[in-house]
Parts: sequence; structure tokens; C-alpha cells
Amino acid sequence: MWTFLRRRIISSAIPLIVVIVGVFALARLTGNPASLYLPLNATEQMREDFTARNGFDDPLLVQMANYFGGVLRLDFGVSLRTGEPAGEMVLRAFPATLQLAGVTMLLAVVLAVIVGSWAALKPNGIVDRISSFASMAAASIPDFWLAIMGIWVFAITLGWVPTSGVSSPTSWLLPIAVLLMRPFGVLVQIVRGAMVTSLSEPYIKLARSKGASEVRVVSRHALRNAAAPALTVAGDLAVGLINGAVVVESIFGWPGIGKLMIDSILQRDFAVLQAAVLLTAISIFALNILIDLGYAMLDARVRPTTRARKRRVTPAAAQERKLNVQPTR
Amino acid sequence: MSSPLANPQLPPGGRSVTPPSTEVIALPRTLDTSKPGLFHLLLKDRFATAAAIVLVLVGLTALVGPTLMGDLATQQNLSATNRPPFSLAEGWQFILGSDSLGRSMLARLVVATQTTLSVALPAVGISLVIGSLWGVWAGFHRGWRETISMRIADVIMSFPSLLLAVVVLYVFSPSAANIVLILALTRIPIYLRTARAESAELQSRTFVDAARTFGTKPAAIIRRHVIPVVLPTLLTLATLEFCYVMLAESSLSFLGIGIQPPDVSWGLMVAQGRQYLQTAWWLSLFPGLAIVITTVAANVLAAWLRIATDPAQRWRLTLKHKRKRFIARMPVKEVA
Amino acid sequence: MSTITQTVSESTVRAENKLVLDVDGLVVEIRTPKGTLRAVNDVSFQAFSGRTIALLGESGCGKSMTAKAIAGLLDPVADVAGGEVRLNGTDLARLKPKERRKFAGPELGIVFQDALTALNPVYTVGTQLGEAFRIHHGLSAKAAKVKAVELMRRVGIPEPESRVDSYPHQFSGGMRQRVLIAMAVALNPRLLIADEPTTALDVTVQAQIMALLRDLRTETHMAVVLITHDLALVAEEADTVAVMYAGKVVETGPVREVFARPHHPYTRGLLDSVPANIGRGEDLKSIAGSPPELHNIPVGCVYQSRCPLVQDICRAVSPPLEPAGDDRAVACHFSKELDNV
Amino acid sequence: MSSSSSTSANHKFRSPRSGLVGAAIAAGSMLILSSCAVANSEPSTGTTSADLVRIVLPQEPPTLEPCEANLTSTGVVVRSNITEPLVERNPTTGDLDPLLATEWEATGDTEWTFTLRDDVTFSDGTPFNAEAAAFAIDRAVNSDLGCNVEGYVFGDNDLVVTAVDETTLTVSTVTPDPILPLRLSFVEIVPPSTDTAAKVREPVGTGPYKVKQWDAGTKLTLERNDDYWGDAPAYAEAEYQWRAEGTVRAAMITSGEADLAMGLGADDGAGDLGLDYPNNETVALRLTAEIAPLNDIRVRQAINYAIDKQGITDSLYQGAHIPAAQLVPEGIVGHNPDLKPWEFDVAKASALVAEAKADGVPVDEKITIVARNAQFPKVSEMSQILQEQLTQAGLNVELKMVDTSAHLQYQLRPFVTNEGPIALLIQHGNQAGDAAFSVEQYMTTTGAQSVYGTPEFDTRLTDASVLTGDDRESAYQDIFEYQNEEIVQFAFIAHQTGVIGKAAAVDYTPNSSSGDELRLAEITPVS
Repeated sequence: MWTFLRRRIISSAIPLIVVIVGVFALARLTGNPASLYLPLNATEQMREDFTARNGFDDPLLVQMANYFGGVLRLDFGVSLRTGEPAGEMVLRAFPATLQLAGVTMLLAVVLAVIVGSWAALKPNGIVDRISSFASMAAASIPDFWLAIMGIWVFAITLGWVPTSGVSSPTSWLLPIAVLLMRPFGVLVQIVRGAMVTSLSEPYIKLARSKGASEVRVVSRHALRNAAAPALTVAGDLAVGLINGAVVVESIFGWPGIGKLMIDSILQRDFAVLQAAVLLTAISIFALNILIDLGYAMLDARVRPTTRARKRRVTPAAAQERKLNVQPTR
Repeated sequence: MSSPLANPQLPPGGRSVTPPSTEVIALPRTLDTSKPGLFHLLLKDRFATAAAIVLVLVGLTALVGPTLMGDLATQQNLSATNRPPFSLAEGWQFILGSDSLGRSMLARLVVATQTTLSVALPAVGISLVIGSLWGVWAGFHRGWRETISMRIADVIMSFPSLLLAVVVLYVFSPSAANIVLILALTRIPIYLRTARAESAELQSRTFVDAARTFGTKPAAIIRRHVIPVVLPTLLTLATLEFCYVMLAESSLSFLGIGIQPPDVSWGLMVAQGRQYLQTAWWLSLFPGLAIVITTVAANVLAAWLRIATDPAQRWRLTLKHKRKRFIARMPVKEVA
Repeated sequence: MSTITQTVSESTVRAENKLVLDVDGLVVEIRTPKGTLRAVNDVSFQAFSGRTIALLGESGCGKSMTAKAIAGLLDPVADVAGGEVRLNGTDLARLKPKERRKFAGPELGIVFQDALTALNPVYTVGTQLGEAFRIHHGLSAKAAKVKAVELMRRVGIPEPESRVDSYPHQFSGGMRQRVLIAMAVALNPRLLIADEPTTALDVTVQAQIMALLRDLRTETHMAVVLITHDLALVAEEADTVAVMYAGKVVETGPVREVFARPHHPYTRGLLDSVPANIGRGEDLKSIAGSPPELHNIPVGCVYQSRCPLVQDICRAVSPPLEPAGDDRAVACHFSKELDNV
Repeated sequence: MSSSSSTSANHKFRSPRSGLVGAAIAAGSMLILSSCAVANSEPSTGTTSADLVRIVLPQEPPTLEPCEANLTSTGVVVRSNITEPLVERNPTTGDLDPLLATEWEATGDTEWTFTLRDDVTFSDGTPFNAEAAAFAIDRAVNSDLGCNVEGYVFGDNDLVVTAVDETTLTVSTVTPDPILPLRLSFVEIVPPSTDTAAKVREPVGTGPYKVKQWDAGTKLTLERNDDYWGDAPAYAEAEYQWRAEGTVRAAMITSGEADLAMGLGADDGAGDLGLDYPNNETVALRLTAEIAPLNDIRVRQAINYAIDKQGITDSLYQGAHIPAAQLVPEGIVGHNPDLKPWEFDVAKASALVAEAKADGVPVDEKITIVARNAQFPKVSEMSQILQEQLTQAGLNVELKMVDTSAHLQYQLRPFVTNEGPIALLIQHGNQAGDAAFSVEQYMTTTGAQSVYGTPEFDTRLTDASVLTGDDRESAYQDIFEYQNEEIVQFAFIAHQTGVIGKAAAVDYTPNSSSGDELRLAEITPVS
């Protein structure tokens, strides 16, 4: 298990570095932010001062070397916009997104498992048809539009929840509901497909032949086997949640990392953008490792302990299972 | 003839003998003999048919709509802005109301169809072709080619695609072509992973081995034996990706770096209509509905395609629904 | 029908033998795209404690479907459309699912064909073995595990204490099949259905598995229904046999007698096709043609298209299963003539 | 997390102070959150109390550094609330009013003398005196901090600031500067304890409020400065939040979650709760008059005739904007009340274009309208109208929407020069009240935001800048007339009107500077 972890971490480090270098280079290509931060009538001298002060006139490689040197000392640079250390800003915003995304993902999984399993019990039954349609629709509504509609209906017209902010527990409802849609929609279809497959496997018959109740058959035998494909897509969905968080956090004024990233792109606040990307990428890789571990825990056959039959399961490798999933009809 | 039991030298549990059965009664096979055409199958499924009709209509609209209504879509009338829908008072063109510049919503939706599709289809197409070929190649050869390809896929997938698009579109201006390219780039790993997995599995199969034994070149094996098998899965995936790309385009428009005015796409219409939500709801509702309906139709069709292109499952589509206590519900692996 | 079952039971009942399973006129229908078809058509047989009855036939003849119907494990597209399945006098076919579950395990066990797919890959063998005890006896996980170890020892799995925590994929095929058998006999059922229990195994392991089943039968006096297409296996293991063809029983009787003097041309055809029954140098015979497709069963006798003795009556009238001598029954218009061919 | 010992906590819900997220899914999928690190323990929903006024801004202030206060997002919080300048401009009358300085006069060609109040202390207890004022001006204008106010108001020239005695301050310039007091109204006064090497995020000042708590990303709370030298403001606390979407800000007013919402658009949904006010912003097309076909004045005139200014105002802004004829609106020194907007006359425009074409001007050359996404409400709609109307006049017009950073490439020197003729949609706000601030930037040949000028025009501009009083006023009025007749670098569209959402429970009358400087002291509860 430790060998597996170590290999996984080492192999993750390379993509991580590639992501950071890529963002660093791309960000520099968006142009010198001097005009954004200097007065409109700033002189050439002021521009040069600004550029030199922030090191934007060094060759890209030197800038990059300086940056990575700083990162190794946990110095992520200073935000152009606020003058605060970028690392601090990112660490402050990160928990907000983590909480939002965590609760959303948890709910999405729980609800999708319930709805997906229910639908899989009778493929083409009424529950199946309704949930299929609902899950497809849920996954295809533009999130920003849903967010504004949600505010209009539930906050303004009905007055049930605050429009936005993080002021009260009920503030969580709308952002979560909006963010929930896509992962829920996708997961319902995955769970349903996996459950249909799983429920038709011979081991379900075996369980029934032992007199296992329907609940036991579904929850213990079918679901445990269906969990693997769901877990596989969970990683990609979590990355997708960051996309959603950009939009949702902007609209609801959620002080998270999605909004911080988009703001820092708009404001060419490179230090903050890089720190945010770094932290996001690290957490995504951590998540992927957790998913691998979860995968191994769920299914002994892919457990990497047995060196004899080593079969490393990356989410990529696991992707092939996803395709074995039965279609939604 | 002698009785078998009069044959004591038969070793206990020894030579097991199978009766000379020539044919196994398995439903899929028997029905496969009738080979209903794909189109014929489609007609049997009401939902899939409806979905297909929707998509064909959307496609036709995109093709001919702009020539019919292109002028109408740009014709401004500042004295008749934000007219509500479902009224013929202003003429049939305004059946879906008018927008904030007094242009016909109907005409704009029609023109937007073309823009939307001309972003979504090429983006899906490019990523499908590149991702699939790359994946098949990587999976077929395995080894370092596979490893490196999968690492690249990991890199792209581990960075939120929307943010990547935002960064890239600030570097290069947000033109339709750039949007297509960046969306295609971020979605390549999806096909790459799938194609690789399928191809890796196929390359170990007997018929591929057989072809190898005959000295067929890898490229030819891939072309003749691997791609035809992998294609249905990838096409199904592409249908789903079409939805994703449409949504991504609308999110980019919301952030102000998608399709730029005066061009118009559904996503842009939703994004721009959001500020009129309380005064002119139809500005964002209709294009939003267009996105949802098209997406759901594509989803339904993808689901259907997945079954229809799978010979082992195809027969299920011909199953008549029976309103009985246990309607046909689980796939039956075999009936024996 | 009752006359037949009567004769069979009278002949096989020994002093301690009791009627365990009484299948009477069982009909199973499958819904398919081309309409409903009968996979099992009016099948009747009985099983007695301490005895083995074999259902013999080619793939698709309905024998497995019969087994699933008895065990209540039919696929959703299939239904029991008629007949009775009485287990110790209770008609299982009429029970509600909840009631029926009480029988699954303590009264009725089933051994599946392919142990690899039949065992749940994500649970340890011990967990799965103990499950029946947890469900029916309400044992704790710990107590169930103790029972699982006992069971494993009983079916001859070496080092059960250490292997109880292994996963199915870590076992060999034969061991997996033992596990499956252990699971079926965990609660000492009165009836054991063995559905092609050795098909997936190689020859030497087959023998071991069958020996195990035999021992268990002797030990617990359970009735065994052996589903198989293997004539040798039937000859070795079964007391009585019911030969099935296209969803129907065409001939029944004590194995020894049926195999020595088949009354039905199909049974005979089967026997002739066994290499061991043919002298060196003779041609191996096979039955020409193939069984009718279930949705296309002809009027009259189901075997008419392949039968060497076919006459006009066979194409018009379906021969009923009628007594044919001691403990035997056959469904053929010309069973008498068969001996003379 | 804040100590939550707010004076207005009596009616508020307080959740347990655990640092963990407690998420539980009860039956019915009801989500119960006991507390969380991002959520404040003081939800501010509920009715307005006289103790707290809640304001929602379009964006979080990047910093509260007073020397950046001419940035709208910073100034709207800082100016006249946390810190104060020596003098302030009355947004209604345009006059300069005393604030920390009671009197000021020109005591030489290049020297001004200010007399300061003697009863003022900073909120940290340090006394305000001439030395503090000199320190603050030095810090903002003469330091290496790169303060925004330095570039915006003072350009390159440093000031010589001298504290004569406790209450007397002299400020000297290199060249005569008749509007130095106005320029100094942008310099917020900070105590000498303020960092000179770096900008500060949470400043100390002499204003009626001081920073109480800043939960970055979430909200910013100011509390009353009890040692304030002037009248105590009505509200004990002010709470700022920020939402990017205008519809959301408007919704917070209608749902009672905020008392004032800044920067709304006409259709954002504030309804009756929206207050219009002139915000001193003017929208215009700036034409690259040296690139064909825009180098022909007839084409530039045609563009002016082709734009239906009234139509745009009526259809997009419900008539609240005012069709413009010049760069500054009424109320700014130099505004010419006699200038009438160019009439909307497509025929005339077409005729001018045709005339130019006949003379060989390449009027078919593609002209690009460049506009900035989300610069002001309905900017994209306006751009599309402009494109359509210029096309109607017979020009070949394309529209290009860009983001702020890209827009600046067009707006500021060095300009984008390789994209042919460009009509840049600009929004200019004159916060200072004097036309000089506008014309220096937009009309001189070398102005940072000017793409065209003539030597004669430059002379006029230089001459006007040193004049005072009525001479100054009429000189600038002439300049605006001259631009419309001889230069035509601009096609003016409208003087804008801002919308502030205001809950019924508070009293506030917005003025032209409300968007840059929202004075909390002017907000009172409805009695």
C-alpha cells in the first residue's frame, strides 16, 4: 500500500509541475498588468518602475526560477491588487470552497445513490423515466442562469432564503442547490447504470438464494459493486465543481477560491492566480489518490497489496469501467 | 446397442460428454438474425425518435435559419424593445417577443442556433478525432506511449477547464475559433482515456493477434479492427460531450469571454438576458430552454445509441413494453 | 400427470425416504420481443430426501429455467405461469416474496454454475458464507465468521481459519465451487438444487466436487436436484432422471433403466452420441438437426423434426407423458417400436 | 471570526461557536449547518436597526489604503468615512468646502497656505496638526509608494509641503496651479504613524467611522469613531458586503438584506427602490482621427449625426441619461450650457459619407468599435446600437468587445495602431469638478487618452489651464465648442445616470459623487 502511495505521489508531481509552469507562462502572456494598476495618465517612468518592482521585465525563465524558489520557501509572492501575501489570501479562501464543494459532493452522492438505485430497480419503470429525465435536465441547465432564477424565486418572491452571502445557515441552500445539479445529474445516471448491471449479476441471485431481503440485496450486494464506477467519475466531477464554483461564488458572493481565481485572472494578479492554481491542483491530486484508495477499499481485486498481480488503478484506468455502465433509458 | 450403465469402465466423473447440441437458444442471437436497421429500431422507441427529431430540427434551423431570418435578427427597433412573447400584435416574427434592442427573439434564437452549433460541433469533432486516434494509438502500442499520453490527459483534466479557457481566451482574443480550439483541447482527454482503454483491451484479443500473425501493419490493424469496434462508444460519448461543450460556451459568455456581440449564441443570450430577469424574463428563458431541450435530446439519443450500437444489447430495443406486474426490467444475459 | 408422479414416487420411496419437492405441471413463460414463449411447459417431477434426481437436456431445453423457477430466482422477463412447486407441502409459487425468503436457505439451497461470477467479488468468502446465518439466525458478524470457518472445514477447504478472510478471486476454481456448495448447505436445507455445478471445472476437480455433494447428501439426507447436460454425470450420481427437450419432460425413470433401455428416440439419440457407448472404429452418431426455437414450436410432438420414427400423427398430436413400465414414463407415440429399431 | 459583541446583536441569531462544519442530513434532506468558518456568526438578515446600515457594493475594496482612494472601489468606503481631506468639493454646488482646513489662500504664484482645525484627533488618539497633514501629503504625492492619487491628480510634479506651525501648512508647486486646493481634496489625511514604506490595508483617519472588522472576502464593518470632531453620524455601524451581479444587489434591497445597493442598472430589478442620480460619467466614441477614413472630418461628423442619442437613452435607460454634447456634464466648471447635442439625422450622415467618398476617402474601410465588457450597464446593447446606426450611415463597422486589460491597450498610450480606424467607446468620469482634469487627458495632442489634436487647440488648452474664475469657465466652454466644430475627435452619446438601490427604512439622497464617495454620515434612519 505504501509503495503504491509513494509511486502515485511521485507520478502526480510531474503533472503538477507542468500545470504550474503552464499557468505561469500563460498568465505572463496576458500582458503586463501595469496599465491596470497604474493611474490612467501614468508616465512611462511609472510604468517602468512598476514593471521592475514586480520583476515583470526579467526573462520568463528567471521569473519562473524566482517563483519556484519562493514556492519552496512557501513564499508565493504578494498580490498586486491587495498588497497581501498571495498564500494567505488563497488559504483564507480555500476552506470556503472546500466546505461548499464538500457538502455539495456529499449530498450529490447520497441523493444520486438513492435516486439512481431506486430507478435501477425497475428499468424503464415510471421512477426510472422520471429520474432519467430529471437528471439529464439537471445536468444541462446553465448554472449561472439557475442561480439567478433561484434568487428570484426563492429569495425575492418567496423570501425563504437570503439572496446571497454567507450570513446564515440558510445561505448555504441556494449555492449548494445550484452547484449540486450537474454532479447529481451525472451521478444519478452513472449509479443507475451501474446498479442495473450489478443487479443482473449472478451474485445477486446468490444473495437472494440465501434469503436476503430486497433492501439487503440492494444496499449490501448491488450498491457496493456499483460504487466503483460512481467513485471513478467523482474525481472528474470534483474538478468540474471548481468550474461551477467560479460562477456560483461570483453570483452568491461566496468568499471562495473560485471567485478568487477568476478575479485574479481579470485583474492579472499573477501571484494569487498561481498560488490558487497550485493549491487547487494539489488538492485535486490528493483527491485522486484518495479515490484510488477508496477504489481499492471497495474492491479487493484492484487492491495493490498483492505484488504478484499488480494492477495500478488510476482514475484513468478506472475510466474503462465507467463505460461498462448500462445506458440510461 | 449397449447401455451406458452397462459400461462400468466409465471413470467416475471422467469424460464428461456434451450432447451434440448445435445451437444454443439465446435470445439475442435469434433476433439478430432479423437485423432490423438502425433507423427502423429508432422508430420503435418513441423517446429516441422524439430526441432525434428535435436534433434534426435544430440542425436544419442552423443550416437554413440564418439565410431566412438573418436580417430580421439584426433589425433593431428602439421603439419596440422588450415586447412580451405570445402576442401576434407586432407580427409573427415577434411571437417570442422582442429583445432589449427591439429585435425579434425568434429570429435571434434561430441565428444563435447556428453560432451555438458552429462552436459545439467543431469543438466536439476536433476533440473526438484527435482524442480517439491518440487514445487508440496509445492503447494499441501500450508501453511508454500509453504512459506519456495518460500523464498528459491527467494534466489537462486536473485543471478546471473553465479557468483554463478563461486564461487562454485572455491571451488570445475570444473569437469563435479560439473558443472552439480551447474547448476542444480541454475535452481531448475524455476521448483519449476511453479510446485508450478500449483499444488496450482489444489489442490483446484473438482477432488482432490473428491479423498480426498475417503480418498486417499496426496502422492497418488499428484502422480495420480496432476503430470500428471502438467507434460506437466514442460516438456515444461525443453526443454527451456536445451537451458539455454547449454549457461551457454559455458559462464563458457569462464571464464575458465567450461569443462576443454582435454575434449571438444561446449561451450569450442567456447571459445577457439575466439582467432583465425581472423585467423581461423571456430574454433568458427561451435560449435557456433551447439549451436544455437540445441537451436532453442529445442525452436521450446518446443513451439509445449506446444500446443500439451494442450487438449484445440491441435486441432489448425491440422489446415490447408489457404493462404487467413485472415489466421488462433487467437485462437478461441469457435465457437458457 | 398424477399417475406418473404416483408411479415414480412409489418406486423410489424407501422406508426413510420422504417426498421433499413436488413439481406439478410447472409452466414458465418468457416475454420476448416476438411475444411470450414457454420455456418450461407442463413439467412435473419429484425429489426425495437422500436421493438425487437429474434434469437432463441440451442447453436451452428449460432445465435451468425449471431450477430457477423452483428457487424463485427467475429473471424479471420470466414468470411462473402455471403449476405448483410444493416444498414439504408448501406451494412456493404462490408465496409472497417475503414469505418465500424464509425458505431460501433453511429449506432450499442452490449451487450455481460459475462460482467466479456467482460470488460477490467485493466481500470476503467468510462474510458471504456467514451471511445466511446473519439473515436467518440473526448471528453477530463474529459468530457468523465462526460458522463460516466450520462450513469451510466441512466442505474440505484447507486452512479455513486463514482463508476465511480471503476474497473469491484469491481461490482456485475448485475451491470457489466448494465455497458455493458450503453456502448452499449452510443451513442444512432439505432440498439442494445443483445447477450444472461442475461445468466450469476441469475433470479431476469435477469428481471431487461431485464426491463432496454425494457425501453431503448422505450426511444430511437432503434431496438433490441435479441439473446437467452430462450423461456420464447423471449415470454416476443420480437415482432418477427426467430427460427434457424443448421445455418438456420427454422421459423419466430410474437412471439405470432409462439409460439401459431408452423409450424415447431423443434419449436414445443422446446415448448413441456418447463416445464411450460406441465401439472403436464405429462412427460417432449425432442427432441430425437442432431443437426447435422456443417461439416456433411445432404442433404435435416437439421432437418431430429430428425424430427418425416420425409419422403423421407426430405432426398433429402432442404425445402425453404416459407410464411405460416400472417407475417409468415416456412421451412418444412410438415408444414401443423404439426397442425394435 | 468577529467577537460578535455588536451593539445590534440583540435581535440576531447566534450559532454555536464551533470551528467545525457540522453538516447533517436529516430526514427529508434538510441541511442543517450548525456553524462554519466562513459563515459569520452574526447573520444580518432581519429588519434594519438604527444601529446598523448595510451597504452592498459591486466589488470588495482591494485595499483601504487612503492614497488609493480615487479608485472607486476603495474610495467609496474610505473617503469621508474613515479618512478626510483638508478640503472637500461640494458635489451639488461644485464649490470647495472647508473640512480639516478652515481657510486657504494663494500666498504666492506657486504657494498656497492652509489654516487647519485645532480640535481634531485621529481615531487612534494621535492629534491632527500641520505636521500630520504634511506627512500625509508627502506620503501620497512624493513617496515611492506608487499611489494612484499621485498619478491621477498630480502627475509628475512633486509638492513642497511645510508645516509652519501647529495649524498652518504651506504647499508649493513648481508651476502656478490655480486648482491646487481642488487637487488636494483628493489627498486623504493619515497620521504620521502610518507606514511610509508600504501601503496599508486598514488605515487610521480622522473620519466619523473607523474600521472595526474586515473579514476578507465576506464583509467589512466600520464603527462610529466616538472621538469624531464633528457631528456624530446616525448609525453606530456600517456593514459592507459585495456582490458582482447587479440583479443580486438589487435583490438584496428588495428582500431586506441590505439598505443601500451601489452601481445598479435600470433593469436590475430594484424597481421603486432604485434612485437615479447623475454620476458625472459621460459616454462617447473616441475616433482615431488620423487613420482613414476617420481622418476626414466629414466622416467624423457623419458619425455624430448617425447616432440616435435620445433613442439610446430612452430605450436602454428609460430616459434617465441625458444626450451629451460635450465631455463633462452640468455642474463641472467649464461645461457649456449652450452646446446642443448633434441632431440625429441619418440622411445628413449618409450625405456626408457620400460626399467624402466622392472625394476619394476610403469610407468602405472597416472601422472597429471597441467596447469593454461590463464597463457600465448595457454597454453591449449600446455598442450594438452604435454599430447598427453607423452602418445605416453607410460606413463599414465592426464591433469588438474586450476585457478591461485589453481595453486599456486602446485607451492609453501607447495606443493599438495596427488595427485600422478605431472608434473606442469610452466612459469618462470627472470626479474633480473642473474641466481641466478632462481636457488634459482627452484633448491635448499628447494627452494620455487623446488620439488627436492640433497645435492651435493645444495652445487654447494650455492658456485655459492657468486662468481662474469666470475667465476659466468661459475658456473651457469655448474649448468644448471648438472641439465640436473643428476637431471632432469625439462622438458624444450621453451623460449617465447612476442607480442606487435604497431600502425604505433609510433616508439618503444620492449626489453626483455618491458612486465614488458614499458618505455614511448622510445616511439616516427613517424616523
